[in-house]
Amino acid sequence: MDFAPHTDDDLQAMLAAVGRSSLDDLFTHIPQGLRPPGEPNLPRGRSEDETLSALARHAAANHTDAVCFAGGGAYDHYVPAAIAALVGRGELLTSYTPYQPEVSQGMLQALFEYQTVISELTGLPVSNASLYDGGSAVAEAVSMACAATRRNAVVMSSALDAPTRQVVRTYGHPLDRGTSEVDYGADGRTPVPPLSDDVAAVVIAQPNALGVVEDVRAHAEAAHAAGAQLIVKLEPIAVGLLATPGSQGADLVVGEGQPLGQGLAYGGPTFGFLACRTDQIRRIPGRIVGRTVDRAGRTGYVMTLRAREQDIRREKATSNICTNQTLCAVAALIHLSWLGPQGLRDLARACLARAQHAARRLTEIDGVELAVSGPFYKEFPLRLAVRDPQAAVTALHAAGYLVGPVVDTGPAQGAVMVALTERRTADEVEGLADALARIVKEDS
Amino acid sequence: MDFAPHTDDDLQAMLAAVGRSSLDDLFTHIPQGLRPPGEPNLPRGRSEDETLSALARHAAANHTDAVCFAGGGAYDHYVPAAIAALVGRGELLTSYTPYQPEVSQGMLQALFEYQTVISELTGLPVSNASLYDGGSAVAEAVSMACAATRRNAVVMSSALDAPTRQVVRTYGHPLDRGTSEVDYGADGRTPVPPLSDDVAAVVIAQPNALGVVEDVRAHAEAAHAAGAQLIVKLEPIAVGLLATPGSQGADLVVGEGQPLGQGLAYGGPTFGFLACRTDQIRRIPGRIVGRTVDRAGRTGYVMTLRAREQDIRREKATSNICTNQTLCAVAALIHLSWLGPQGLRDLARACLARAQHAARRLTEIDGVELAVSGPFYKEFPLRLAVRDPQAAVTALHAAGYLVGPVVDTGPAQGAVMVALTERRTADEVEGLADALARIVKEDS
Amino acid sequence: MPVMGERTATEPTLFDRSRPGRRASTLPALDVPDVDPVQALDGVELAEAPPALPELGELDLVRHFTRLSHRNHGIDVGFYPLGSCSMKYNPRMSEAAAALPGFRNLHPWAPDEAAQGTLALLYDLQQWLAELTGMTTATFQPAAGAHGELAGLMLFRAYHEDRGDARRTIIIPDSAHGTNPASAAMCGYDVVTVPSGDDGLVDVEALEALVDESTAGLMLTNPNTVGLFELDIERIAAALHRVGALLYYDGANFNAICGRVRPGDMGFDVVHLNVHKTFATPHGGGGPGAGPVLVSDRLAPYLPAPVVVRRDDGSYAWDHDRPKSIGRLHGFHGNIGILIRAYAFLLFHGGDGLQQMSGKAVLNANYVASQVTDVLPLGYPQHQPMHEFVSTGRAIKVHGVRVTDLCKRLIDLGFHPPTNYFPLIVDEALMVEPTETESRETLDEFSAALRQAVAEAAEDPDRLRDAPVTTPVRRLDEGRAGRELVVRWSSDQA
Amino acid sequence: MPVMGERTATEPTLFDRSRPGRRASTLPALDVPDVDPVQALDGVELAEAPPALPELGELDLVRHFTRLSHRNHGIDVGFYPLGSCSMKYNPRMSEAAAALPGFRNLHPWAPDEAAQGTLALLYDLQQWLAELTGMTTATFQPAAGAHGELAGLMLFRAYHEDRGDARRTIIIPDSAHGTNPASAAMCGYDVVTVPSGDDGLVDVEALEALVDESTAGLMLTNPNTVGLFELDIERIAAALHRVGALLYYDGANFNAICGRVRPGDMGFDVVHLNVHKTFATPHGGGGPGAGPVLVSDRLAPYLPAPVVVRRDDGSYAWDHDRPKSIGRLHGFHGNIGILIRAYAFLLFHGGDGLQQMSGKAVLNANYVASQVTDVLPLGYPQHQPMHEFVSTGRAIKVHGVRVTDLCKRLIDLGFHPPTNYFPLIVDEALMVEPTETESRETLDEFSAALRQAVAEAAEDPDRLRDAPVTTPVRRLDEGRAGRELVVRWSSDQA
Ligand SMILES: Cc1ncc(COP(=O)(O)O)c(C=O)c1O
Ligand SMILES: Cc1ncc(COP(=O)(O)O)c(C=O)c1O
Repeated sequence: MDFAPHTDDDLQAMLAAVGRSSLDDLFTHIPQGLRPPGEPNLPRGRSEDETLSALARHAAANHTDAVCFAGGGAYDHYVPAAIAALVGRGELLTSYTPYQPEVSQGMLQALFEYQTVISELTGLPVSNASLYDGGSAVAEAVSMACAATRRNAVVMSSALDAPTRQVVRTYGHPLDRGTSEVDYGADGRTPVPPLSDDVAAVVIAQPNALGVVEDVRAHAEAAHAAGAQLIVKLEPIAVGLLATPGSQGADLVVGEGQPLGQGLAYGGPTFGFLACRTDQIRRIPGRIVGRTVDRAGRTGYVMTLRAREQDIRREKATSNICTNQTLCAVAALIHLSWLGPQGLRDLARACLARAQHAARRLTEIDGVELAVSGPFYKEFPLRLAVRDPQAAVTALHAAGYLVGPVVDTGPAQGAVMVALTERRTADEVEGLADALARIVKEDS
Repeated sequence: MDFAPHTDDDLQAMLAAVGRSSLDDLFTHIPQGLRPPGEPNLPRGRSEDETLSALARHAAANHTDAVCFAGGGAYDHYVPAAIAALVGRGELLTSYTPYQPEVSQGMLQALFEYQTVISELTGLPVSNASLYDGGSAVAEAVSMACAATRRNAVVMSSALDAPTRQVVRTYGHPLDRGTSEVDYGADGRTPVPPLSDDVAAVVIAQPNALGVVEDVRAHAEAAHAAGAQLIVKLEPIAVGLLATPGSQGADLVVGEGQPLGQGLAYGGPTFGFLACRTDQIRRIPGRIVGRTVDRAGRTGYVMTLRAREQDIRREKATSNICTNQTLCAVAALIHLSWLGPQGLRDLARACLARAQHAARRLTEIDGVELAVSGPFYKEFPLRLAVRDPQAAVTALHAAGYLVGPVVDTGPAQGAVMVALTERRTADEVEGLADALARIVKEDS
Repeated sequence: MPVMGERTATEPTLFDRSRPGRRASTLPALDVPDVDPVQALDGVELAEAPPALPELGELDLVRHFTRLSHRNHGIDVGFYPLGSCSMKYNPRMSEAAAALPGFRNLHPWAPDEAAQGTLALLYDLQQWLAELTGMTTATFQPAAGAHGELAGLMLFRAYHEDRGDARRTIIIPDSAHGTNPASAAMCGYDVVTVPSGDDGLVDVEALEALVDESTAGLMLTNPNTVGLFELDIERIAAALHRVGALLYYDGANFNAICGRVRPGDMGFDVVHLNVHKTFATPHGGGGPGAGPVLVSDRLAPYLPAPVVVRRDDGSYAWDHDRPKSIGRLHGFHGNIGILIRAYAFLLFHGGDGLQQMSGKAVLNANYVASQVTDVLPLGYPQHQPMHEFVSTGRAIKVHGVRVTDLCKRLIDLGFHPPTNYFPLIVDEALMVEPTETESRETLDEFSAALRQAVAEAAEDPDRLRDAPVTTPVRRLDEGRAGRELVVRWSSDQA
Repeated sequence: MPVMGERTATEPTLFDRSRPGRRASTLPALDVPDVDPVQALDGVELAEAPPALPELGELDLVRHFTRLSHRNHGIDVGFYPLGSCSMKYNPRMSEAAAALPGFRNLHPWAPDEAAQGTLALLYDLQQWLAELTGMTTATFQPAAGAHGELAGLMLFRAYHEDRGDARRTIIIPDSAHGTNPASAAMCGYDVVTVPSGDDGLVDVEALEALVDESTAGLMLTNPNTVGLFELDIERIAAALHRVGALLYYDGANFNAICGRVRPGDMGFDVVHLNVHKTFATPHGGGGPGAGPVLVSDRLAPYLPAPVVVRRDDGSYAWDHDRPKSIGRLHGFHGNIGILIRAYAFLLFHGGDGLQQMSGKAVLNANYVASQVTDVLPLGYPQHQPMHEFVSTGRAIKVHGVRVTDLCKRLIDLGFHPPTNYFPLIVDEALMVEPTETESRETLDEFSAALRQAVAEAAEDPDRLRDAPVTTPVRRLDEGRAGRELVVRWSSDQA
């Protein structure tokens, strides 16, 4: 099967126009040894109906019924129905990078609006038009800080989520970037680390991977005192309550966009956001949209500062990013506009109330206690009196409750993360408590 | 909760502009006795998230896993994914009757195209822009025939599906319409009935409710000889193979649109189609779209012959229909355009091959035989050697196979209909055969 | 209109784009023996060629309908103040609800055990609608308001017949919607028209004079089609009930009172609701909607069969055992998918939300009226409008333009025109229904546009006569459409 | 553009439309005790006010994005022959597949047992992509082509480092896409550029002279960015492999050869595929796409961890035990939803369908070339183009217009322009990639428009300079955008 509209007549006429007698004939100039005979060894083509039935069987083989208390950067926030309807509109869905701004004003304006809401969330004036994800966004921010400071070392909090720490290391390795970690303390907060003069950036998360709210201001001051920049990986719902990292002195605020209208989707596609101060704008990776006027003086939008990008600057570009995650960014824009300021605040407050309630309720269980003492708003680590925390997670999943991830390092190592979004009810917490009590008891 | 965008400021300002102090104040001129205090006794409003969760629980309480061999006017044909994406586009979805043609050319042109494909399927030149469903379409056609012949009796084949026969009776009763039935024969075909001179119309189905192909030409000739009209309720996929009823002499061809891209959806929304000869156009119920030109000579489309309709003609209108099933009609247009002529033929042929195979395979079972002998293409009645066929249907459903309905009248009464669309595989037929064999055996 | 280009200013039909042999569809390969139709359908007249459907690839199909959509106005595009139609926001939530596979994949003849989710939903919906209307039982078969009217009048007839009481006439106000008399006629009744008084309400004395033992009933919209609440409704009801006649409530305007005033309390015996109006299900370019009919106990026995019931064991079922039923009005169960959307809407709003809804709908209408009625006076200024108001454009006639022209000018100003020339009792009627989902800014902009168009009627009437000029086509020759009657494409057309 | 109206010719921003206190969102009511943030988050610096997000009702939100969409071109609206991007039909089937709840509702950290459906799909996809590319193992983390390039070059580095072999340079043709050198730089390599010969292919002798023991590898697109197949690819591969260097295949142009020629057979060691190009997943205004990387066995140990594996018991799992892995490139698993669409696309096509796809893609490009290259000569006419061709608009410069102007004129003629000014080695480059999903009629209409625009360049160059005039905005002042740098809305802006 294929989606080509060619009739037999079309094929004959078009082949005649190009002086060929068959489709295969268009490939005969390629060395014969590179043209294996026959078809590739894939299943034979099938109808749309059969294709979708096969996909439906795969989808059904996933188990998504467990009540989701899992966190670790992806949260079961509600995604309003309007998002899919709007980003599914063909004019948006099937467009590409707006190289021709006159026929791309829709996407360009949406991205300008997106940059504005990211600027609001981060407390910094400049946002790009999206990055791949939160992990690579941190890595790109590290590069920016290195370029800005002309230094090549980075200090990461060990309370930055493990995958992101790995991404930073992976990106840094070929560039001989010195990458070290500072351990978080018993309260789950990252102490202000001593900084040598080769350190370009300190990276912390807000709230961090233990759910704990960091003291961004203290880190910013210390970093700046050492001539380094502070990069904050922000969980964006948190600023419904917390001060924006930008207002607290962070130089670069990045984050994983998953909580903003992306759904769980096994973690992708989502997007990464990145914001900086105006003096860093020429170092920003990827697309930026700017406002301007047309020949008739009407407001319009274009991609701007293109001389940073790979297609113009090649090996001197600020990043290699080309295709980004625009449609995800537009979904986030819709989500944030749907929420509005008060909705975002209410959402964050709902997480706070539910998380506090759940923490109280779950730690009533014998053998269950909070693994850190610092302040949290939607996610917290539980220390379980069990031999193998991963086995407890599996047992909870079998009982219908998804929790995790398990903390990989530091004082709370082995603790199990529990996250509460606005969707998790008191009844569901009771159910989790019952299951947890049973599992901990059976293990001890 | 509500979807009103009013802020408190808006409310104050607007109430002030209309000289009221509260929303309630806008209702105080209504007699107090008609204004019960408090709220209506409905569940309290809830969030979109909670609303959709509740709906998802309802949806999950339906059992839709059984393999669908059911027929009776609704068939499990595949609905291509492009349909939902296109009819879901807001400009189409959220428009209404195109009273302002200049801003409704999209829907008007689509309906003009719809009328054309219906004309092609039925073999008659004039189609309206949709009716509620197949049942009411037959009733409307009967009214047209009565008006045309100035007679007031109708003869229906008992091989017209039971619900449609009931709808015709319901519509006819207040108008003292004589309504009688002619029994189909052992072959499942409707014999040409004797017609008295008060008969306005004969109604048959093609293929009929037993799945059997009728001799439309013979019925048309007989009806015309008696001064009556022939109404054919057409299952539209059938004309992938069969001659169109219009080409065989039918005066009015109507049908249930479900097989044309509507999905099962518990039977609604779907639509009814209706086509007639040009000389009947002024008696047609509902909207008709016609082509014309604008002031600049450009082609455009408008609703036409409006003087038939209720908003102009009131009690003299050809029907009371106002809101119809336009979006369903557009879905059918997309489906038929997706199929194309060859696709429609292939689809009908796939039904034929699968139905013939299934009939052969199932009648190999002891105690299972065809209940009629006439030709069929996708649906056929099976006589089961069981005490209670309805109980057998229930048992089959429990075994994972949906069949039916059970024939309500005539020689095949008590037989169970089995339908095969292009989706039913040989394996599924084997599964049905096994279950059926077991159930028949256990019952005897 | 597409984002660019001269070439795309018109959109050819599917048939113009069709090329022999092209095709979008794919079908599963046969895993059973192929069959020769000539043999298998021996004696049957087969088609020589399949119907001449359009032949296009899937991309060109998608483009065609995308481009057609660009030539169409909808609520999602802008304000749509079509009076009597409640063109409010159609929640995407409701679309998502109806698209759930458990609803989409249910066969209409699936046994009740397999349909418990839908049946429970319909049962709840029946209870809620009964509560809102002051009725007790529902039929969900009617696919639209007019279908509900027909059902309701059949119930009148069945009720009277059951009492051996043959009645011939239905009384309908002169302001009524065309479906009312048309439904009465389809139900074999003679229509008697009752005039409206000078204040736009039913002339109660005239009505009382018309009512007698031959009266089967009265059909009434309340608020009525000039947007006014029939303040004498209790007296009207009494007049009819006194002679054994019944009252039918046309629910097209239920948005004005939903959650606040109940037709049953007013004395109505049968009610239809237009869920595509009040409960915000999409109008789909003309449909599908749904027109469930609610009745009081004494009419319940006659409802179309089957009706949804709750069994003692808590399960839900279709009850077919309805000996006095008027029979069926639909080949399946009605527009269930639309009712699912209505259910979602009601669950979301709750009783409190519905009161907000109707309150704000009435506020929005009165607000627009307060901004424009100095230049477009109300047809009946004596009473406060409810969720819509009817102005008369009579005054602009002196400039040689009519309300049609005003409406076409509104299009150029970016607004879908209100309903016009209905109801018939107001000269040059303009019927504005903003609905509750519009913002004050939109109402202000619309009011300003309306005022501008009225001003231009005096200053520059040609501008109105020429309008619209910003649309894909300009005014269309409706006369020619009716004379030449091209109602399908054919290859010999230019 | 909207269907009507002067008023709607521009669309205000969300912020212009915002009104304090308005809101679309609803949240579940709290069923736990409310908490005072100041107490619960004692010592934490809280925001005084939440971020100044836009405040709109849901209807106005829906309208805003609907209207924005009316100001945007996409494949669904019309032809989009953007060279190097494979702007083909995005099947709605694939969208439906990715939207299935079983895929949508899976948490990224769900245990492997809960993700068997997705893992099995990824495993199959790995096998199919390996078969198509002649490789063996995949990573799905790269979110786009450039991300894949970075991953691939990191694999080069890991491979060489593992052998104690420090290499410094990556060779890249002068015709290469900008991401290639940018990725090399991000991977710490020095970029060495190899020139193209007069025929548009890599100058093999120049290449052989550049290759030495410091060469880590070569990045190559084949067909290359002028649309020509690198006929000497085997000799090129031999030259690199001879010195222990590796070959990277940039899969942006895989649509030309998919199912017919395999990078692995040509000698490539690492391959990325742009599934948003070849496998028709939507480009989404710039993304998301996916750039899975396939490698031969000898590079497999270095792949980002985890990789998907099939266990002996038939179950599927993420294998984290990859001691030589370069580490992670993505915070989760990559753009899984895009890969699901690609899977649907491949299952639908099958091996046979993919051959049709690439054959017709090449036919379409050559057909358009046959219609226009007399007026827009090929940059390199010596070889037959594959799925795209690059013409030069050099000739129109004598009329004082450039390819930019030609492109803007094409917009007025109803077509999205081709890629232009890339690749850099062709003067006034115009890079046309029609893809296989376009019909002959569309190609003919486009060819005619291109010829018309070329003719007008001589006859009426101002028409080109003024273009476009049929769009929501005319040419935009890019200089001003760069100088004034307004990159977010603020209330003090006009
Ligand atoms: C007052 C009134 N009554 C009845 C109807 C008929 O309803 P429907 O169009 O749903 O059949 C309408 C529809 O516009 C109406 O406005
Ligand atoms: C030849 C070539 N290589 C690489 C890329 C980069 O791919 P992506 O945009 O998916 O990152 C592109 C994208 O346009 C391309 O055309």
